Amino acid sequence: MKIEGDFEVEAPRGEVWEKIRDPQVMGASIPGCDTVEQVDETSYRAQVAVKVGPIKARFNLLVEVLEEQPEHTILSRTSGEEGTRASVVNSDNVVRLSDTDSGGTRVDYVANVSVTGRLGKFGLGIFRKKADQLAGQFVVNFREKLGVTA
Amino acid sequence: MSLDQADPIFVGGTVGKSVAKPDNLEKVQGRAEYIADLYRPGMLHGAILASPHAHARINGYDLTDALDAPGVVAIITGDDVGDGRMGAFIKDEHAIAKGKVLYVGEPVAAVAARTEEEARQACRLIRVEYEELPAVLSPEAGLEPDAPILHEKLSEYIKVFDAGSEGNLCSRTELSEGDVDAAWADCDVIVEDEFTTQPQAHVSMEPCGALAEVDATGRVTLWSANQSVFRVQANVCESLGLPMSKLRSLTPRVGAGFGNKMEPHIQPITVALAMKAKRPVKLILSREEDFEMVRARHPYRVRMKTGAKADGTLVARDCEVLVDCGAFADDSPGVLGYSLLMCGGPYRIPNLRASGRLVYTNKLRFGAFRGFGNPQVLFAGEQQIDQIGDKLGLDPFEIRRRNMLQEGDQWFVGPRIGSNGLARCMDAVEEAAKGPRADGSPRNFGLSVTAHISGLLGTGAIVRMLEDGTISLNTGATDIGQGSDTVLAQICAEELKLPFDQVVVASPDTDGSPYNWGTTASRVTYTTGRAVKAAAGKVVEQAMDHAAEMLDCDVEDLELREGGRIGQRGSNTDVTFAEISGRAHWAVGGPLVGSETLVFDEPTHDPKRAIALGLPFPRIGVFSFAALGVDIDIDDTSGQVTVHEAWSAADVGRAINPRLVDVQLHGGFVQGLGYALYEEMVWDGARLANPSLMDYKVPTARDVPDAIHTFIIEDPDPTGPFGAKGAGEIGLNTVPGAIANAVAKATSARHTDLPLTGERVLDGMLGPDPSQD
Amino acid sequence: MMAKKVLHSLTLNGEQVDVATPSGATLLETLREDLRVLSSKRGCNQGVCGACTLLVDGKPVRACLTLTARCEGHEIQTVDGMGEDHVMATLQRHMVESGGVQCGFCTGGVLISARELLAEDPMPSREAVKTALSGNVCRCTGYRTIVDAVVGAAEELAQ
Amino acid sequence: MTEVLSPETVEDAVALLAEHEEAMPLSGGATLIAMRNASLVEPTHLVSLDRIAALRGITRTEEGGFRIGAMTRHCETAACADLTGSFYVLRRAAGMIANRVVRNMGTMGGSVANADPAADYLPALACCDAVLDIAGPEGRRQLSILDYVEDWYETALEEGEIITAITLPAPVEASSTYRKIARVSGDYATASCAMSLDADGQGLRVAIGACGPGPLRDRDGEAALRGKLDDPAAVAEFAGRLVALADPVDDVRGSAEYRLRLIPRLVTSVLSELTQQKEMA
Repeated sequence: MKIEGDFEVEAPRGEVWEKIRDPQVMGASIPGCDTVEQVDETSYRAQVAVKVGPIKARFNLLVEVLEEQPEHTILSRTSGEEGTRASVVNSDNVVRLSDTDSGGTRVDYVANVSVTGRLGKFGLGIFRKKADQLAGQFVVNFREKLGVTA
Repeated sequence: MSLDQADPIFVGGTVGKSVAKPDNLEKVQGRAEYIADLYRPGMLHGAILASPHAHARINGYDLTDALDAPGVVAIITGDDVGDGRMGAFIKDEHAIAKGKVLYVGEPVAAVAARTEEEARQACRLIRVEYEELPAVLSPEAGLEPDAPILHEKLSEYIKVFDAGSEGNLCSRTELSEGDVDAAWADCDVIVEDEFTTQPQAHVSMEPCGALAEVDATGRVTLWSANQSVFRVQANVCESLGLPMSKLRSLTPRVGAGFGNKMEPHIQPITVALAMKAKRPVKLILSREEDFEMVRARHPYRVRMKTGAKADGTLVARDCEVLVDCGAFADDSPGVLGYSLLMCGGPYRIPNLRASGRLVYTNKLRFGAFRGFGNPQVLFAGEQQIDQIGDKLGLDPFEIRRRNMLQEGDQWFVGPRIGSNGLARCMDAVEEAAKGPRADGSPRNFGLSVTAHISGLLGTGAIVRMLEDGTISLNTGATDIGQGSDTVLAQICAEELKLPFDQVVVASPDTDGSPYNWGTTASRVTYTTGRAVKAAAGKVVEQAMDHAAEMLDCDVEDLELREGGRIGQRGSNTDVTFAEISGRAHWAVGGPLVGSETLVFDEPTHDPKRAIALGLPFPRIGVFSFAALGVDIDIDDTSGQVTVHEAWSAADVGRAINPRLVDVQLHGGFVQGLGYALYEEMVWDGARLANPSLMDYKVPTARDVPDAIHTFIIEDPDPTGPFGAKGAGEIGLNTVPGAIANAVAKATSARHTDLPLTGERVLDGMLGPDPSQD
Repeated sequence: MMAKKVLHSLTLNGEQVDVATPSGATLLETLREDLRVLSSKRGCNQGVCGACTLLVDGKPVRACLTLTARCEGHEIQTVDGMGEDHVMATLQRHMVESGGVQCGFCTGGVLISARELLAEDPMPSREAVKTALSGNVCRCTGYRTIVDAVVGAAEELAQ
Repeated sequence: MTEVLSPETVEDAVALLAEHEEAMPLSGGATLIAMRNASLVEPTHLVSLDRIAALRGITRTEEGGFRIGAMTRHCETAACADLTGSFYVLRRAAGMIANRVVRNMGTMGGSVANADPAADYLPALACCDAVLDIAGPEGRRQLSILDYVEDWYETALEEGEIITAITLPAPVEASSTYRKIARVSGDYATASCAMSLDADGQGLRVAIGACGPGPLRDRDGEAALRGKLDDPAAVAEFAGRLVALADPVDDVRGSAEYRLRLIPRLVTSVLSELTQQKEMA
């Protein structure tokens, strides 16, 4: 499942880059994320709770930065599983930053997400909608961390 | 009156009568035992841990927590199975993932525990260390020069034919007759298109399952839902490295197959679990697992070009297919080869070329499914015949009649055609479908015709006359519900001139039954029926010898009479089978046993007329023929197609049991209807997105028209038992092509992609851009 | 430790049955694993296929979606225990004779749905039969012979 | 393992839900038990609502509308001959849910609580201007069906609350129906349309199902359309407003584009069906 989108923030690229590379900021922006633990320079662990109607899941995720071009591009991989509850999630992510005409930053993101196991049998469409919804929530939270709104 | 006191249903019964299947009784009473209904003393329940990855190396397992879980007795992984590999054409498959996983859903470990719930819970505690690898998710991607390779040791695998395997290319087949490239110049009309077909799930109502038990000597008894106890035996023994004599394979009642249960599913895993647990283990798949880890119909990409003269005479066809194999070869090389053999349809096409490639991908294995590659190519071919007819102003019947194969013609690359009732099939459909609907409105009519083989490989029959003169018939053929036990008993009874109910059919048992390749390829009535008829004939001969001695006359003067008697011609004196059998058992000669084995051995390929490379079936079978007409409605709002009326005619040589043939035609039509209109397995990346009956829909009673008319055409095959040919698959083949032709007529839009969903048909009617509505 | 079991008192095919079954078990699990009543089949465990259909207080329900704990005080009937029911016996005979039985895995559920239909509507149209059976998936017959059997049984019973 | 609790009053049910953290209310079971069988939900306790008499039955309200107990089975709704005119849409929707056997099990309260965007009741209830009666730890409250669905599978129902009844307001003089596009009989909707046409032929209420998180209803659009039902351009404009409200998914039942394409076609076709019915009558 491919999730893609973009958003703009009224903050310079350097600052946005710094926040995107800061696990604590990312953790606080990801909806449902309650703990973040830096593993090393390029990876961190996070626990994320997801709820779709009556279905609740809690994933232990490992986020690894595979490649980066400072202030421009990050390639990362998110992998994890749902404790002993039989779902596995993997995601290959690309985030690109660029300047906007008004001096802000445009963020483009693409994630190729796969969920298998018990939650992997759930309908395709709702996953996508849920992912879009979470992405929207992330943008709101992230902007807040940057101290900008809208 | 309760059922037990009902009028006897099995009165008499010979060839051509619609005898009710004896197993119907226990089925309507809820007493039939399927694999899930078997219990053994001390039996454990199994569950499977499936791979979450499409392609990954397995670097290790941690079973500590799972082994400590409540009720767990044994766990197996790839470490518990040797290097053995199984496969019908290419031996590429371990009993359970070993070293690598090749698709999401592939069994990685299995647990035996006291209850199914405990086994399932314990599976969640197994830790597998994976190293993910890039995945191949389409045949096109698999053929890229830098594609990840699924089977690194492909060149070392045992192959039963010249497969041409290389890289991710599992097999390739090339067939040709005449000079296709030169022939286009002779054509006045040429049509060319690319067609795609979707993966379809079998959805046998019974999910796959198995029960294995090991005796004190280490010998295994294995019950399973299957279409061949012998293929089960071979696959388990190959994959686990067991001598075949160490495994007895049996079958309870089977809740249908359609190809899904022909080759292995979880039998090897169940046996390995039982051997490790030293207790009987039963493993029954959930519906979701049955979707994800068994097999399905192949998606095809078909590039087809057909040319004809101005009078409609077909001149040339070129057909190239690209087939998604999934992770293991299974029956796929056979499906590819067969679809190419059939891609010309039942027509005279002097210049015909067919080539195809089968490519490994990181999806579940695709394999045998009713039709076996024929529906995919027919969807393309039958539309092109209509397109040519349209261009030349020839109606669908006319263009087909001008080109159909005639008596004495050979099929593409050379097989003999024993009998050909195609013309009569078309006549029946045309006659019944002519004119407008009852309300005077015009029909949206579509036609498709087809041929299908019945034959292939080894089979046998043992007919034993019991002391009282009744008969025990043992063939090893699994009745999967379609009624082959009934048909074979009818053939046996007919040959012995006995009432149907005096023949009992033994359940398949590798210990006691003669070899039978399987209930597949529309073959049991034809192939096993031949063996049964011959074996019964031998019992008659033996009985005649006894009777001659008992009546003190020459065998030539004797006749077999109805009801198990042999008498002297022109005289009332006779002896009964009971008298003969008693004599044989206790006094002279020994018990009467007739046996026959045979393998279909007429060559497929005639090297004088065709070039063939990588032909997986060197000896294939005899040909049945069929025609299907449909009259459809299209909902203006949604574009959804419904069938208003249908006419299905099939030449089955001789209908041993007309009602059972009729049900095959109805059942095949409805399964084909789902395939044509909405059934589709959808992948989201590497994950099957609709592995449940909530999301994957098959036709219900309300989706099927009442007016499906069937016509059984009998053009006896000279080699078939009483002239019979197969009927199991042919009723499905034609459905997508006939409906596509009707849609084209109703909407003026040709569709090259299956299924013909409301969405596609509406797009065809309105154009793909909604803003233009 | 075995899963916690709860004792339930059920009425099954007219007989009182006491059964210990895991708490939260479905009727399908209780019947099959604890009582070895096997005529209800597990075809999907999602309530879609209809192979587990049985009667509770004369109404067809999915055994796989019914909790055993909710069945106390209700009358459960399964196809294996209904041979004495004249309507069921007639339906069974027509299914045998019409060719409505192929693999048989769906057959018990089909008969249960048909039995209730004839209780509601003794002379159903073919359309009504199809509607009543639309929750019983059959992959073998194409439905035609099943509808024939139900209509045939209704006609015989009406005489 | 799930423990099954069977309270006999709404208050006890609410208390039990509050007491056990992983408890879930169980109505008919047609969806929830299927989800549990698939391990999608793993409640420690199921609070069964089937012994609560107050949740059963369809009764007339003083205003001339109906109170439908949350535990009313789909088959009861489908067979309720009193649901006529503008409420016929509800009967019709009930009769199209899944199949006869599942209709014997599933309940209106359970279906509404589950809030599946492709299920049949929500658009039908939206077309009826239904109100939900809700009980929870904070007491009882009422909520318009139009304010109920907040996002995909997310509703205004708070943790620990249950739906006790669905109330239909006083009926209006109208004829109504429900049309569903689905792959096969009994499938969830690819798209659906609940519509009621006033007896005077002037006003229309329309709710579209399966094209967004909840049913699509545009009351301003309906007001603007009033009296212009025989003007195809006005109807098309109204349908366009519904399309603009839609946020359909791409799934195995159809693409988002297909669903968008179906909305105006459903509106036109169902309107013409109701208009013809009126002319025949």
